[in-house]
Amino acid sequence: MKEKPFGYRKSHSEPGPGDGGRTGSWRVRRPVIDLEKCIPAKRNKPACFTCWVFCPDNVISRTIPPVIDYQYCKGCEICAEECPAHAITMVDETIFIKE
Amino acid sequence: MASKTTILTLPEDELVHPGNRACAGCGLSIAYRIGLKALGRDTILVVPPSCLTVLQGLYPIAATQLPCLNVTFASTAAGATGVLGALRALGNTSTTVAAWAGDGGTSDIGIQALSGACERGEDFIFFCYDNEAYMNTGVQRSGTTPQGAITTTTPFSGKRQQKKDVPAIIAAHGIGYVATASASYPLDLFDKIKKAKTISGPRYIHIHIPCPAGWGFDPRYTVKIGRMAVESGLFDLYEIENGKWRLTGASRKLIAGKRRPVKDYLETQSRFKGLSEKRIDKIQKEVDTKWEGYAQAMSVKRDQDGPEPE
Amino acid sequence: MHIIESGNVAAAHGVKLARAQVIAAYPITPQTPLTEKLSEFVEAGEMKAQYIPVESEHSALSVCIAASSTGARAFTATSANGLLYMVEQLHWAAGARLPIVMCVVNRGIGAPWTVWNDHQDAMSQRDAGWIQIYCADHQQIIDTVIQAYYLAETVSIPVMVCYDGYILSHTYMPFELTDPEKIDAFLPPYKPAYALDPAHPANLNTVTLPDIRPDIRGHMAPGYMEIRHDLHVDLRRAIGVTADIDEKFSAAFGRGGNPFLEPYRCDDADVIAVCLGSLSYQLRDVVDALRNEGIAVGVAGVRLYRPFPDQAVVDLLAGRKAVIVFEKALSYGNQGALYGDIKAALYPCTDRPAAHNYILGLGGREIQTSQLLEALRTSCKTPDAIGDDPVWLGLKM
Amino acid sequence: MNQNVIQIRWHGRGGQGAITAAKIIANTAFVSGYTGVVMAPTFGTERRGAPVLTSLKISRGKIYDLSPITEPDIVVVLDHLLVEEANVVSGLKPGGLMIINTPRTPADYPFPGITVATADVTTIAAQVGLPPGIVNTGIIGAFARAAGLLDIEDLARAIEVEFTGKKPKRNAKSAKVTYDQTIIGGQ
Repeated sequence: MKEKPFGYRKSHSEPGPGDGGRTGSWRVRRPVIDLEKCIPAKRNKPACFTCWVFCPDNVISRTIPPVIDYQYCKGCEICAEECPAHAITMVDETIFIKE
Repeated sequence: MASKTTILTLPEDELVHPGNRACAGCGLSIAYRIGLKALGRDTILVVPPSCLTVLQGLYPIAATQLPCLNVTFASTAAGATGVLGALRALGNTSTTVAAWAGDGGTSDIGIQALSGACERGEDFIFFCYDNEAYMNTGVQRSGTTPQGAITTTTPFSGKRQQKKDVPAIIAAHGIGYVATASASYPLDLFDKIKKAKTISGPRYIHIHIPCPAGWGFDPRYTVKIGRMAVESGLFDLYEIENGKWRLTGASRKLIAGKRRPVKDYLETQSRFKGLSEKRIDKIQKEVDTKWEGYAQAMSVKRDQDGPEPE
Repeated sequence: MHIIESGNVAAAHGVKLARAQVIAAYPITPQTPLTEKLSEFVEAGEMKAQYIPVESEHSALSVCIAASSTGARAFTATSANGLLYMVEQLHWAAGARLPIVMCVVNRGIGAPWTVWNDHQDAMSQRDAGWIQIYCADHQQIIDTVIQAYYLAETVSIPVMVCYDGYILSHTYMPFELTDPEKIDAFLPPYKPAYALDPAHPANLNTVTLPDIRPDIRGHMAPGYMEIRHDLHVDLRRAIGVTADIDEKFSAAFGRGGNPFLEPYRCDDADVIAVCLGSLSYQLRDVVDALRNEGIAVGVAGVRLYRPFPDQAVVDLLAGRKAVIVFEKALSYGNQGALYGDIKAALYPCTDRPAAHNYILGLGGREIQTSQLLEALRTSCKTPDAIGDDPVWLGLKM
Repeated sequence: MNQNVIQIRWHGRGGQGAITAAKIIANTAFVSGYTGVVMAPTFGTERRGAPVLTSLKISRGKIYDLSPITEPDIVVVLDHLLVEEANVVSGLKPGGLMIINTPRTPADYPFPGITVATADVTTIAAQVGLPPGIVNTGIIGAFARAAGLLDIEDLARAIEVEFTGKKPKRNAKSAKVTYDQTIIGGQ
């Protein structure tokens, strides 16, 4: 067998999502955006995006309307708390179990 | 100063991957995500053990899209020095070198290396993310734990000593830029980092980081509580540029405006539940005295310089 | 060209010839003249390197670790308590597989304070995962520093070049200063497999789990234990690499030829004295004197101590009547570490020699040649009466 | 132990330049065919004015024993006050040589079985225009004359090289004049 190069295996990590797994499963309640109230959605132009700025986990897109990545959203609720239009409500995950 | 960044001008490029191991509602995650946007992709990070080590991921997956050297607890600033030394030796003068340490890693075990690097004038940005205790190891008191805070090593009546003033210690090295910031004011943080990037030599940015698990509050209030720390005048946003100190942003507005009672802030967190009314009064008085000093300094300055543009 | 200079200056010339790019050091006696000389080379423009006057030894090695991780050839030097202050970083540098070279100017460890020579400092770090090479004179110091970079960068393991404080570090002796062009032809530039690079981001030395785990492409990545196993396997393989590099060096410069143990009058010896560092040269005079008395004795200085060249030890020592191990360090509460290593290497041999251990020269206690003569003569004449407990040589009260 | 090694012990004071003198002799010895040269200053801290030792061993072959000199063949004393202060005669081999910077003569140093050579290096150095107290170059002249191992012209040239920028000519002259004025006593 050919010998391996010296030190070819080191603890060098490569960037990628989901090191902590699908962290969406940590959630108890799910943030749901009411597009009637959401400022960029309502105005149909770039505005507000407070939820995007404050999301610790980078799971809300800066799009119109903003989209939440439920695969990774941990359900911290900061977006709901900070939304100036009160457009985000937290909905019990049990409701979505069937999905 | 360059025009202020708004949410709409904040870069969209995300350098932190979702699905990392940070707690839900982590204040560090907000500051880190915004911080990396400001630093940009031509950056090498140096990180000692802390919650950030966990956030950045376990081998072989990294949550951060920047090259990062994990180093031992006491060696952060020396690690940044070594990266810089090598970059200079290899002819690279453009890459930003940023160290990002916790409060223990900065104010306690890391301060010797940091002081040495500041004295030598190393060309890096050192971030201290201050969540006011050793959170990663389970909330033990650190040099920057504020007085009265219950931690697992100040379990009953809270820390007796005051919070170590690390930015003042670093500023005493006479470096070009020292600033404080808060996870709750991401645009202010972003602009300070941008400014720091235009300056050479050691730059130090101390970021106040609310921690739901360590401080005892619901994760949804992370941003609110960080804001209250500023609005009550407990944690102040300022920068010291070439020795000139000035309050910035929300803290600057407090000179003319009204500060929230510290009690509002302290009551939101279970770590302060051991505080008697008397101790809260004492803390309030200390904050009042500090701000009287600020007001005096500002009025003297105004007399000398005329009003400063906001 | 020969020059007469101190051992520290010989080391500094080695570092200069090896074209180290980042140097970080903190002053400690008796290492200081080495780093002073390097700072002089750098400031005078004779050496193109970054000299970083750090605030502690811990930071000195931290700087080297980071510089090496960023792709630069790094150097530091220390002694005694300075080395111990680095201990965390020593293990880190080995685990991170960084080809740093460090001179350890051997000195006793406090308490009580001593600034004089023994080997307790480096010996206490024999399990850190570094390669350790000991030198017996100035020529070996300068030549070893240069070869150490070749070795370190070939096997991705840091190398300690150890030499006796004061006895070598501050003593002036002639040594050959090889032309830089010839060294450049011998030692290729440092080209790491990976260096920190924004264009190719990687996160180095993150928390690594007890178990193996898939990477982002779904391929299994090693756990902590595999990575550490590699370090051990590569250290064992480094024995062969050390010999290869010595052969290349000998061919190019005509010096070397004994990369593991340096024997003197051992061919027909019944008894062989073994030790580390310059003491082996002092023992040559003792061996000559005993040979004149008709005693068949030789001496071998151990050059490569970690990884331990056990096959070379067996080849040299098995079948002799006795091996006498002189040590300037010990594993307190047990015996000399080198003594234990040699006995362990010889254990499988049916014709293993009797063994005897002398502890001497701690904290710079003068080692008189007459003392060595007497001790070695006694051990040669009555090898069977030799006990296993270390005998302290030169205790005065 | 090795009979072919000439062992020279230097007694001076911290700051007096005994190490430099020994170094010049070491270099000259090496180029004169002594391939074994070992020069070891006192191990430890050296404070200005305090008595210090330097060992110099020279040999036609490689020197393996780096231990301090206990039985010198030659003792060189840069300050005559050290003769009593530092027990300079300690271990000096029978028939050995002691070279002293002193205004006195060998007869004043009646060490049994020892050849004593003297030179008033301090005065000579002042006469050739060196600042007060520079005796380490002059003593080299006394060494050359008394020991007879090395050529004074080679040593003078080595002094000029070592003292480049620091009165090289006068230092070399100090050695040469001292060479001429050294008095060698009987045993």
